[in-house]
Amino acid sequence: MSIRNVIAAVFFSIVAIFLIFSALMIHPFGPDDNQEKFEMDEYIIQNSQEETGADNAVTGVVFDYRGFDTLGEATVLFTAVAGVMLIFRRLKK
Amino acid sequence: MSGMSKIVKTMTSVAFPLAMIYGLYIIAHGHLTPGGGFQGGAVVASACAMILVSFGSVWTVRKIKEKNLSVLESLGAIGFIGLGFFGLIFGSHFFKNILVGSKNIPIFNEIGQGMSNINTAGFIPLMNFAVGLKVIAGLFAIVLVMAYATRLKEGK
Amino acid sequence: MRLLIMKLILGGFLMVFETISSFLETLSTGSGLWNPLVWGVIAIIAFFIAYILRGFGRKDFKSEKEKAKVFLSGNPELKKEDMHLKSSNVYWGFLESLKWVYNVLEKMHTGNVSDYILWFVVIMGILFIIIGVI
Amino acid sequence: MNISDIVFHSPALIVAIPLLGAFLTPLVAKINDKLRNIFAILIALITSVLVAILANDVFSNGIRTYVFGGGEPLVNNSYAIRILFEVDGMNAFMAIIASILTVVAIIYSWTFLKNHTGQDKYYTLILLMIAGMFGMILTGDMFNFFVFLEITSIASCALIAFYTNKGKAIDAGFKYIVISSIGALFILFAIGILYSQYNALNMAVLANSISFSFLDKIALALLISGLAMKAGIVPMHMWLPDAYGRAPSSVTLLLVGATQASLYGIFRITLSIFGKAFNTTGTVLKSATLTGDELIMVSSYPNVISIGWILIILAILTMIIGVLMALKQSNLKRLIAFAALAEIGYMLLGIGVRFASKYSEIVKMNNQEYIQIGFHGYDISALTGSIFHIINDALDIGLLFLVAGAIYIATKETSLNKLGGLARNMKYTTVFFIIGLIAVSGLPPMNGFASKLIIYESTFQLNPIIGIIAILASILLLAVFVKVLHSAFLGPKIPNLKDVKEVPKSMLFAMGIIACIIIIFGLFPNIVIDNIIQPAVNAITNHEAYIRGVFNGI
Amino acid sequence: MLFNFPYIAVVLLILIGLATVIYKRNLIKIVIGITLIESGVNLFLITLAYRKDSIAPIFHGFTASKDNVPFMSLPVPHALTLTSIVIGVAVLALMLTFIIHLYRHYNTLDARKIGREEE
Repeated sequence: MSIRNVIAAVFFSIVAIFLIFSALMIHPFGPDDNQEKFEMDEYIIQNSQEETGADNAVTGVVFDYRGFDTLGEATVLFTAVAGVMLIFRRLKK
Repeated sequence: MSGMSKIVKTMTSVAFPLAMIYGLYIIAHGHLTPGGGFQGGAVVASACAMILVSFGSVWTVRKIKEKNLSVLESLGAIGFIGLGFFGLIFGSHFFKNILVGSKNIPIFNEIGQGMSNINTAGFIPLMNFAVGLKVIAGLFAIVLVMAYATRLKEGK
Repeated sequence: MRLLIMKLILGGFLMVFETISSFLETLSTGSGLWNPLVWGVIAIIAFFIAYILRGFGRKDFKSEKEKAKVFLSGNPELKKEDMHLKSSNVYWGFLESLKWVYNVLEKMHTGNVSDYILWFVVIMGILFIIIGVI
Repeated sequence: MNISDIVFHSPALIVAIPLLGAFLTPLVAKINDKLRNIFAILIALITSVLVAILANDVFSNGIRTYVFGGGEPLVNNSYAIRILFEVDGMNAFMAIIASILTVVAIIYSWTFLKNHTGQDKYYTLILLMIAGMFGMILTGDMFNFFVFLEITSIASCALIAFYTNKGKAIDAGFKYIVISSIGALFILFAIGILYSQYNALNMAVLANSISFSFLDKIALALLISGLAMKAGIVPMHMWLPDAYGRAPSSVTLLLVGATQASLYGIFRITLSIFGKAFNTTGTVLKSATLTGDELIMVSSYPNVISIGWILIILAILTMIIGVLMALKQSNLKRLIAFAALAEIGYMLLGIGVRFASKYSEIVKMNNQEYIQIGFHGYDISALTGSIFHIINDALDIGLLFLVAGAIYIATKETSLNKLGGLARNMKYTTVFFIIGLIAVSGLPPMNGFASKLIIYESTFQLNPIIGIIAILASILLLAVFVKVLHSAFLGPKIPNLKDVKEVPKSMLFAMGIIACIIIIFGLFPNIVIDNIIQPAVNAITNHEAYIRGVFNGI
Repeated sequence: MLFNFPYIAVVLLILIGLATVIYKRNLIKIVIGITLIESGVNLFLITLAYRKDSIAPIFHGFTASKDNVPFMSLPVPHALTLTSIVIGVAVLALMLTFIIHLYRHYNTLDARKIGREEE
């Protein structure tokens, strides 16, 4: 049991206590709509079929409302492929 | 790694088209059913990975180079961002879904009536195809490069 | 009458001072000001003065004489390549006197990913206490 | 497509054009290598021109928002369903820094990476990293910020390990990806907490509806710690010397920009999203019957002064440890990396002084007790110095890293013990290094002095000891680089470095750009502060304006 | 209070991953810890989407008017989870690539023995 593990245990327990408290403070799992107000998601559920024409509201969000996030996501995959190919490249010409 | 036994290869070659068709179905119906470009692309890429495992990385690399895969992937990405620029040039904003509701373009323009047609939702099926192409090429390129780099050399 | 003259002189001084200060107000830092151009002018003047003082030196100084030779307390003079001071020997005394600090720092920098994440957890806990409780 | 359309679309194009260039690079590289390099430089120049247009418009006309997918920014003027880019003075200022670093890095890497393989992927990743930096800087959406943070970190960790034949480079890349992914995951956890409370992801909407519950404070702590680790603040700095020291110099130049984008995240989150607590001033009636808003304003704010002091302590640790470690190094790029760490401390010191200078006292006006919340006079000057030092640090440290790369190209040596007498063969490089030395150690008349002077004075007014420590760290920085100047450039010629050539023209050109900007900033700091820094300070300290940029009629 | 057990599961996943990263020296185990943290965060996001007795946010056929829209769970957290899953895949691929190269260079996966050589 070195000094490092003692410090790790102390601060890890502090972080654990705070995170569990915060988990207990989030609104209860599965709230009714009279309990919590979800304006943004309600708007999307109401209007996504008319505005995007997609029956799948998640696809409507992914490709229309938050399409730029999807572009970034595709870019992340592209970046990972380029990085893997850069690292596994041949060093001789 | 020079491939597995003949039984495995035969079963792979039987199961590969089914997995491929399933993934393409998920990509094509991304805006109607659960799924989309990423999920279907992952299915097809796992089918390609099955080919890779059973036939061996050396054989697969001889069949298809990873350079071509990266070109394919960049084509998919260009298609995806190109649709965004399409919305910027012909529409008003970047990523504007200008095909929805515009009756003058024959395909991909109806709203969701007619009980969930394949050609609804404007840009979304096209974006699904682009992303699907990109994910297939990207994931298969990653798996292929890793497998080829960690292959067992002769004499080891 | 004399008072009026004094007022005029004072006002003139104030005007001159205000114009100078308004020119100097290049970068006002809340409690002071800084003008690089004025600084440059002063630096050039200082160099010029140093050059003039250099002119007062003795003209009849011959550097070939014995007193211009290097004297290393009788030892022979080193070659030029050997006289270059290696970088790890610069500030040797400073590093030697602060050895205890550097031992702590070297102990801190274990090139180990887990320790990096441990420091992150430590800071996160401290910030939880500072922000969440206090 | 006339100029007004370009100005209107520029926030999207600044991110989209480097992405398009990155996607096109594998196809262009199939044709010709020289064409590929020209293509990358062209993309960087177009992006910089767009940044200049956007910055000019923002500095003159105020906040500009761009909605991806069209439509109004907000639905029913209460919630945002689409991704917004909201560009105010601070965003434009950071974008200017990023564009300068971009152009210089790509011009520099033309001959820096000659006869290396894998240059196609290198240029692709450089363009992706640039796009990620611009996205982090310009975005107005929390989740979008996270996505671009991940793009930047993945691209940069792949580029850090460019020299794959060296084991330590791979090790540095692995450490960087572990650090950045864990930091980004905790940032995403905080974003989820905020979403669970307010059902919003837009920064301005969050800033409008933030209510400082316990969960908000937890989210604030998570965001600050994650971004501080990405920004390399002591004691979470240990990835930084590895990453900066092992990467190619052109990549290190962009890593400085990525680090400062994370630092910008700290600025934006504390001063804009949680801005109600961090820069609200005013007087509140102190009585038992407080309305809800005033009650929040008085009672449930996080303790800004203690946060400011913890930031000040971290900044002092950063400065001192960075300088002391830099004094010991014998590897040139590691030494400059620790010096960059010390420079980061100065920026953090400014914002910490601003937080710590907040006070709340009880005043009696016409026989009623009021609680007065305000800042002491020197907070704005501290923030000005801190924000001015961001661009100065980017330029100075960038120039020094480019000089280190030039030395490596000329001599294939990284250890200072094997160097010496380079000034006889590499005259221009020596001149650039001396300019960088004067600038980074805060000597007049270069730009480092102007910003450090403001930081010294504001810090001295808060607490004289902190100001003295800052000045001492700056003096030690001068000692560090004088050591480098002595052991690398001065002295007699080393026998095995007899036939060292000056580096090629393009690298000298890239270094010359930064040197000219440093001298101009040093000679005319007032013009820079009045035209670039002051709008950024006014934008970052005014969270109501940031909210009003999206909401109309509030 | 009792209905918060999914969030407690999320926090426990994150803490287990963090403990794995802190206390383990094997690079593969560090990567496993990072993926555990990531699974916890994804579970958190997808937990936020659920509302009591709500269906998946997919329309079966066309809904003529806004009043007969079924009671659906929130679509935005689904989208965020999808994005974060793909990002996690990319990060994982890159980390495994680094580990393969490190094992080639040093013939070990112990974090204490990697990158210690003098150049």
